[in-house]
Amino acid sequence: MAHPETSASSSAHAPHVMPLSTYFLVFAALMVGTAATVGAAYVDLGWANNAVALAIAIAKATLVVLYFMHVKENTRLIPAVIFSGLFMLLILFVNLLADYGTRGWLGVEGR
Amino acid sequence: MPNIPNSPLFPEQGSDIARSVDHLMLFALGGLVVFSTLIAVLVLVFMVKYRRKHEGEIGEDVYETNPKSQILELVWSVIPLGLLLILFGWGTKVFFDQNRPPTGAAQYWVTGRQWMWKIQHPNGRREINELHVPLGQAVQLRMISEDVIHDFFVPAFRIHVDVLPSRYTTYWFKATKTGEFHLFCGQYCGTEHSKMVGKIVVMEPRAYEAWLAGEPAGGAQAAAASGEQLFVAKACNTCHRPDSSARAPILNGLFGTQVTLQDGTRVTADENYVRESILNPAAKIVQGYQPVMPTFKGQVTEEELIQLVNYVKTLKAADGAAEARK
Amino acid sequence: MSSESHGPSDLAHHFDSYEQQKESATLGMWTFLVTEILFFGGLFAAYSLYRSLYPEAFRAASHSLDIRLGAFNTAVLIGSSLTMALAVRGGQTGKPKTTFAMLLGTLLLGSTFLAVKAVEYADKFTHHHVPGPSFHFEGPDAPHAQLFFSLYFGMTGLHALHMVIGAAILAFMLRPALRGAWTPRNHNFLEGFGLYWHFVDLVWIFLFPLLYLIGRHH
Amino acid sequence: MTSSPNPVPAEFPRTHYLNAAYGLKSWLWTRDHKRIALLYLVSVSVFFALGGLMAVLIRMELATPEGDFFQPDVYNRLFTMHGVLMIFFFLIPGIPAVLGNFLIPLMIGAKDLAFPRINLLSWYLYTIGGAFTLWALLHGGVDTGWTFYTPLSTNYVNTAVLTVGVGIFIAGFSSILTGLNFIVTIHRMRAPGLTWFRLPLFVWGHYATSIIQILGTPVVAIAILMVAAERVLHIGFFDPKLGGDPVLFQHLFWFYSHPAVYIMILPAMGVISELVAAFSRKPIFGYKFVAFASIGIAVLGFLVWGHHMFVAGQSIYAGVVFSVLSMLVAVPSAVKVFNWTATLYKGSISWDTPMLYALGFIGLFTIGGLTGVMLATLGIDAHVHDTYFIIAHFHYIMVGGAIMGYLGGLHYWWPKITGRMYPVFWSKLSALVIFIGFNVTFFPQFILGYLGMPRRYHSYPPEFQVLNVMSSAGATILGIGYLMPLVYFVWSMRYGPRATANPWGATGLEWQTTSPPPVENFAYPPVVTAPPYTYEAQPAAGKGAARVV
Repeated sequence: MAHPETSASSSAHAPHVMPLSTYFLVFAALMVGTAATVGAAYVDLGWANNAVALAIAIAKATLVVLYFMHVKENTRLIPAVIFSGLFMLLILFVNLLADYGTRGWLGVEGR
Repeated sequence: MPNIPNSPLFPEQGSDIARSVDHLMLFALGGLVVFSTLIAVLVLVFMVKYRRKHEGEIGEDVYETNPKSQILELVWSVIPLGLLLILFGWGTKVFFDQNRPPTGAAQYWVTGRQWMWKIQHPNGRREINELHVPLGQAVQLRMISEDVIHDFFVPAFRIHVDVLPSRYTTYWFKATKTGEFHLFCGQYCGTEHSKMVGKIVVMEPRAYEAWLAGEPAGGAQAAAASGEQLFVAKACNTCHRPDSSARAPILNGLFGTQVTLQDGTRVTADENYVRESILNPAAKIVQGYQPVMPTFKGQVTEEELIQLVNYVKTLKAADGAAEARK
Repeated sequence: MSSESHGPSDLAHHFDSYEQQKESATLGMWTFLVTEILFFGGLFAAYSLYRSLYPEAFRAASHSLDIRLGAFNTAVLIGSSLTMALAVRGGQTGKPKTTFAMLLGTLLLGSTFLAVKAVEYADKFTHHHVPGPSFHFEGPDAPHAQLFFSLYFGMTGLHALHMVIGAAILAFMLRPALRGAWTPRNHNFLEGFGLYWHFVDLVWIFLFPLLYLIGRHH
Repeated sequence: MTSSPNPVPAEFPRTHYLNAAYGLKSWLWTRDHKRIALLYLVSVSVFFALGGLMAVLIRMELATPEGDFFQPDVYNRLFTMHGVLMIFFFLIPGIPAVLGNFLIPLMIGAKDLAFPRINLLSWYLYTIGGAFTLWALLHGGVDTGWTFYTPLSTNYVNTAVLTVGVGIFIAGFSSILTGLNFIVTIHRMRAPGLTWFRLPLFVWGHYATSIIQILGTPVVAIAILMVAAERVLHIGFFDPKLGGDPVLFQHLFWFYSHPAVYIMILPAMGVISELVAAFSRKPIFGYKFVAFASIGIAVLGFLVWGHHMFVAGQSIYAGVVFSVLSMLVAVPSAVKVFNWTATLYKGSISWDTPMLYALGFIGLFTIGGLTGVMLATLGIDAHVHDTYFIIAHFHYIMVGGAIMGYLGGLHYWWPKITGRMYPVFWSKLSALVIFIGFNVTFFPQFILGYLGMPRRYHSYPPEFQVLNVMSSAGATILGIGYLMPLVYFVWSMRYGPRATANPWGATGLEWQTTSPPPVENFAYPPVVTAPPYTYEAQPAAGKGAARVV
């Protein structure tokens, strides 16, 4: 009820439909991404191998989220929800590695 | 600052650290008393003074009418924050003192298991659930658990350190008072957790020497000497030889140096490194060597590991050749 | 009390409009998916930690996985995401037959994925790569390779469990799909399930490089 | 504060949600959030009683230094089950699932939560999870401590770890679904005109709580699954013998279990904000500060878990980081206490029972919070970690804070929930007895802890006995205090005098409908035109001063 319901409701009943071509383009891009990530794994990029793999995965995920999952057409609240989840995940990772990554920094053996 | 002798609110102070923890605690306690009294007095005064006089009465919204309200809120956010940061800084300083052992501390070893403490002195003498130490000598305990997580806790020294089954952790203190002090297991470890207790006996240095000397003959074999026998018994010496034909890294003079690993990272060869390299040789492969060493996991006890680590510590680069020919 | 004026029973009594009902469903589903992110997140955190501690063991263990099966499964799952998206589109545009066909396609692709996964698991059992007393690994750092396989089974197992649940729900959706249960006005369930299925796909998009593609150039 | 055509409600409605339908089925299959709240009320009370009984047995054992009353393994099961039942089955669902469930739709002018069936499902999940735990209890219980630290829980005990783990896992999903329902409801179901800054602080508190439930609970769920896999299938994650690190479990566990403390206290803070405003008849001092403090606590609460691990082998550096972050989370809590106190200034304060509970909360929470600051201080925590000091601290927060808030809220909304009043004298006496009993029980434990008495000890050195006897005596008083509301609440359901729609003269949409409310909550959809806690002066006579148009 947070939204004025009467005037907008008639148009809201017919959802916006993405053209079929969008879906097939996204699918093609995802397949290319898969091929690219396999290919990149066989090239020695040093430390960048991980970064490239992760970057491709994030790009693929973004496509799925925006188009297949219709976030592009949702209210801005949905991205906020997603980012709050990812933010907490980041906190989990960063604070966890803040422990293991800093062992021995302050001169106490093993800690 | 004064000692707090025989106060019913504070445990005995067995070390200088204990005194500094008590001072920190008194500071925090002062803050607690001031703030909680302030709140309690204000609440009680308002309760009485603004007690409802008649049914239709309502309160006065002072927040909206008074432009200073928000400044007031900022004040009571910022002042506590300042005090908290002081407490944080002081507490961190004390924590460093609690955990960073001074150089030259005597090295003791502690093995925890359900539900007892096994302790080994620098000269190899062993005790169970008791630790005798000399007064005024900095003592460093290197601790490992054979099963679950335990915790070494001596209230008189005001510090806990968990005893892990996966790596050595350290505990240090310098006793400033003779007598007997409680030793507790501070981390719940199973059925007889509350029986995993013992005592720290702080003695005059001369009494400690006498106590060390007064033990049954043959019992005291320095950990390093036992480690040397074990080193041969486990056939470590067939590969870890101090000559250039060795298939394994030369251990002489290794301890305390920086080791370069296969992937180029460098680690310090400390007690945890040596222990891990015996249990999981392949976890950290030294550059230029193949991962051919078998694991000794399950084949050596934690106490034997302590002996081996102690032996490796004694291997000096200079007399390495002599050691190997034995 | 606008519900009475709308008449049809697919607007729940406590909502005022279809829009409100749809937005609630979407927000609810996304909130649920955020909990799923954190649910998998615990395993991802353990994975990152152990991989950073034991990179060599993880690389050796990863090499024992079949990259072709992994890549094939990735393609299959992306394909099923496409059919799922088209099924939802069928609901949006009021084409029950499209929805039915696409849901069936999603179910078949999902089952293919699970079948391939079963082959891979069986292979792990025959090679004693399943963590436990009978674990055996011909590599330099077997204990930490075992940790990799713990995480491999934990992560892909949890993912497969989500697939199995999804496939079961899909099977129950086929009949209503044909009946035209989902209309342009209210296809919230179909849309919500689609979000779930895409999420499962997303997890795999990350699992594939993390588990199969470690240091393949060596 | 509503300008809708809602008439001033009839004093005593003839039909309402309680008598709209009869029979067991009308309760067990209900989708009405109010009835589900009552289902929760009954079930959490059962677990509270069980957990309380265990507390009494624990205090009985600790009255003497020797372990003479129970065998150690029985004692260990007692404190473990006390923790599990109280935390996962009473404190975490307590205020949100009972009061939140009942009140959030009423407070925002909705007919129900966004997902009524999921709401019912969440009660069933809770009940199934509870059944698992009780089943485990009957089959010997579990003795790992509620923290389930590995490798003790995976390799070294042979009690019902798995059954209890499954119970907690299922109850966790109940908690997630409740949080999800609240978030969607608060976003999507608010009455026209009810903007975010017109929401009661109770709703803000529950919104913040829901964020934690959504984002934290799944991590502990996966950690429990990993423990189960390690215990049953020997798939190593944490066991050092299998290459793992037991400290990782502690990280994953506390990532949820520290914020879980805020799941318990934030709703209580919301209740206190309502009580302080209602019984001072004025707006909360600095409404926005208090609202944002709730969100601030929820977010900062995720950044501080490592303060449970200062001595656990965590890096010293990480300890420093977690310590300073823990200091920061104290600020919004302090802001709330100061703002409640400032609200009393120039209020029109009545000494009704709920207000007495609220004042008890403020006092006990202040002490609990300030001792929490001591525990966040590295140098002090290294000494009092895992001693009775921490036991005393978190009981001041959870019992002195969360349960005082829960009981205060129950006393405040009881007339709305049941349509009946309770005896004034006995209820005020109960508030007093609980306050005294609580302090006698737990204050000595601060001293015990600083003296070095470790927690989870079945027997202890004799010099600690005096303080332990004091604590056990206090527990008796506290137990009597908790029995009193149980008796008079049950009595009032049948014999209590009828309550009017708005017995306290408070604002808030929930007071604008009948007591008890009708099934669909309001006769007409309300429209909100003013901020919360807008009191207007009225001539001396009359029931209350809330503006009811």
